[in-house]
Amino acid sequence: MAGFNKVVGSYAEALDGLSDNMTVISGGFGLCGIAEGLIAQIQRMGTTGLTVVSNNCGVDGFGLGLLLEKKQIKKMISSYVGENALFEQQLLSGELEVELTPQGTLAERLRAGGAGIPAFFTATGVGTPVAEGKEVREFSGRQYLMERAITGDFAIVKAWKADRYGNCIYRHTAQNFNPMAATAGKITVLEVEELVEPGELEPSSIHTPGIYVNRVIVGKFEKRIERKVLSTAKV
Amino acid sequence: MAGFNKVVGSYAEALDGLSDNMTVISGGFGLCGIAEGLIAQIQRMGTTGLTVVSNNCGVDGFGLGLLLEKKQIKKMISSYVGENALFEQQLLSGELEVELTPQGTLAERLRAGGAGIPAFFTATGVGTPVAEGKEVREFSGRQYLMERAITGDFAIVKAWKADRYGNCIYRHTAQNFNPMAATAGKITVLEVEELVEPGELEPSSIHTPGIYVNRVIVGKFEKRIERKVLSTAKV
Amino acid sequence: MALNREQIAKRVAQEFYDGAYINLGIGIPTLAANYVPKNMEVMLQSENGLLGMGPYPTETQVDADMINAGKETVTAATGASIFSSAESFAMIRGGHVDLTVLGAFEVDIHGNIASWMIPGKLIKGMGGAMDLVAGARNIIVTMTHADKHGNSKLLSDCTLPLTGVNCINKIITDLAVLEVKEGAFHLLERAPGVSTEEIISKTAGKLIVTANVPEMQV
Amino acid sequence: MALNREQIAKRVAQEFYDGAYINLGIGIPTLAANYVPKNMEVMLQSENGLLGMGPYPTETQVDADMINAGKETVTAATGASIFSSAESFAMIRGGHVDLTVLGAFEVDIHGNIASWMIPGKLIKGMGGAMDLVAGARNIIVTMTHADKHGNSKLLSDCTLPLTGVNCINKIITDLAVLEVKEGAFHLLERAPGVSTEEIISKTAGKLIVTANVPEMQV
Repeated sequence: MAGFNKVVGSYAEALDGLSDNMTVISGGFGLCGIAEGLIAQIQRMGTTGLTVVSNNCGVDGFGLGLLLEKKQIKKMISSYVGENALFEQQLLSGELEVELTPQGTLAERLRAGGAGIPAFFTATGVGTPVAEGKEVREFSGRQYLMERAITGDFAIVKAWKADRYGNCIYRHTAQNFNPMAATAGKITVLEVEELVEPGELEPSSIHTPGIYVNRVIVGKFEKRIERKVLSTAKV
Repeated sequence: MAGFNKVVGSYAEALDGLSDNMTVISGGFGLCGIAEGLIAQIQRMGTTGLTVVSNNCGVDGFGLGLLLEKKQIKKMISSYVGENALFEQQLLSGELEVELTPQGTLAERLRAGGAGIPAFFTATGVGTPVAEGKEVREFSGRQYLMERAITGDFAIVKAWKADRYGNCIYRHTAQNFNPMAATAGKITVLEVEELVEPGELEPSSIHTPGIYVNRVIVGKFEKRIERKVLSTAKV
Repeated sequence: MALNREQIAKRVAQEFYDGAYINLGIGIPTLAANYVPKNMEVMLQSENGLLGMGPYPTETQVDADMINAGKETVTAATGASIFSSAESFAMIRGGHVDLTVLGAFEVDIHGNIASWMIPGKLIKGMGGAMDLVAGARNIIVTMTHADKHGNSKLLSDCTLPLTGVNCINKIITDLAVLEVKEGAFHLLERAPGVSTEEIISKTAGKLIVTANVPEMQV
Repeated sequence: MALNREQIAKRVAQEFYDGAYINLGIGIPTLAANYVPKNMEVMLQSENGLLGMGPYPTETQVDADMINAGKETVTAATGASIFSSAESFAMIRGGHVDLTVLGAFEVDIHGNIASWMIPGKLIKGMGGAMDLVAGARNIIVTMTHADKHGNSKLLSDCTLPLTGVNCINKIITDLAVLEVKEGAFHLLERAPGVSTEEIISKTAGKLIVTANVPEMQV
């Protein structure tokens, strides 16, 4: 009955098979809902030439910024990368390539990747630099771009609670890109706050069914806050 | 503060504006998770020439079968219509038109309709009668069909619990097509078992956010079972 | 002798493996769920939105809101998840289901399958079959080797409208287990007591037979 | 006199209506949330996956897992729902958000908007702005009428790379409220004490001015 016990005991096991020049999809929005321990493990492994698909690229010294420090990232596919001085530096020096994708298009490209849809049409980006090189097509009198699906060799996903089947739920807005990332990795690794017994999660409330998940590791999270704003700061 | 109180007091109000030749999207799989009272109201209204988008067309005398009885349906867009003698009769006599769509393609066409995606590609149906008249296109060496989104003038959706904002959850496998139907109707009407106070539903467990919902009515449900099979029937 | 339904189902279950996500079609495929070997855990996907289908319910467990893709009352196993039809077919289309077993009218040497429509008869619809054959990683067809008139259902080219093209990997019939590859059926096993000659005579499409074809263990 | 930030935000809030689902960009648009009229209920959508954004948290309410699209800590209002980024943009792209208010570098008479990229400066990315302008039913831009050098930001044709084409309906600046239609800006209101002449002089694109343009009520 070991087939569905996806829990691994070490970060090394969790990312076993990750090698240079692979594509890694990372859940998270800014520093919210990121697989902190898995990112740190990639840094320890020193894997280079990575294409990283993530809405953002962390900040200097935290999150995916850690991988920039060691120049492990060759290319980022993101919607917003403005929080990181090291990013800017590597981009300007030509060490780093970036493919900017509108946030909703990025989310949908990942969903499509997981759902076996190779391409779809969206009005987002028509008439903008994002449209360059893409097929434009009219439906019902409006123009749309054809956008392609994204899949990755690995997906690193941060969840709140998971069972050994890999069924999981996300906490509050730490959900963000994680459910799509989970579906789009050839190997999907879940780093979770808490492991629960099968049956504890209500079947209809599970965000990501275990079928998408290959490995589960219980992590420890710092959960750094990017912009702490209090109700007293503004009326 | 009336803007978000979507609860209506009568079925007449719930379907106000529905008229002949409109397109109605219905949630449900077989007789499971169907908006029984809203279907009955359409029968009472006698609206004709309807295009109905639903995975199935009910059974004789129940569910969408009620609308067949009064010859209110001009066209069905479905994946499986084999449970209904009246359906067969009207189809053979030419009174009823049917567009058969693979089940997964139907679900995705509705999701696309709600999500502002006019068309997408899928491998489902390549080389089959479903491909007739559709664009075939190769991505990474495999052929795919281009399928178009579906939207409707009305969507009739069956939920378990909802609040006055229209936030709702579905019960067990009565979820099925309901979440996609809810997103794809110009006017989406929710028929629910139970109205709860805002805040009672856990925000991260809500299946359909209220933004998709225009009207909510509390219904009474017979919940007829199509095939009751017991554990004692087979080992 | 030709296998009966239970024996075919038993042979189908031998294709299961620990940790597999499996979608079983109506009929013999569903029956195979009864023969999952002990000490093996598989998870059954039902395309109406249930991953982790359990046994049929007892009278007190019956719930109109808990059905399978065959519209039969079912239960959810421990560790089940329940979701929308769009999510269910995202799973299927995206290649996340390890194995699909389904019935067919005809299969041919190109791996094509016809299973949903007989011209002249009423068209009931394809349901989820086209999505399943287009999406699952591994697809097994189970059916009788010949129809009731003795006509082979393993053809050079399907004659009925197709459900999917170039998608069937393996066929388990009442007479044999066959692999489909490189434009031919390859005989892997024969039913106990069934001769290679009988299988050859009942297979219309090109059939590759090596010496000493083993008998199925059922 | 030209409006200050708070006054612009107040004028923006006059576009809100009871029962509206609204996405507010960073800066002045977000500030407008403070001026929702009493007896009116609106629901704020934050594109990272929150519908029903509440006020900023108190020190004890702060939660790293509860942020808005500006990555600021927030709370969830009663009746909120939380979902994935794909669901959030399905909502936006599908036209379910009633109103989007966002800032811009330039807007032109064709309703085009440039708001994300200044060539020669570092490109930070468009985030969700392109999806928002392509998807929302009604889009209002709020910005200063001219840049700090006095150059008009309301042009015949945007000079910067675009965020979206033919999508802006209304512009609320520190000097005026304008509608964009039929290839021109139409002056609807002017800031208290600001002359029509000043607005004309600071609007580079074609501007239609009717007699007796009313003053804003802020």
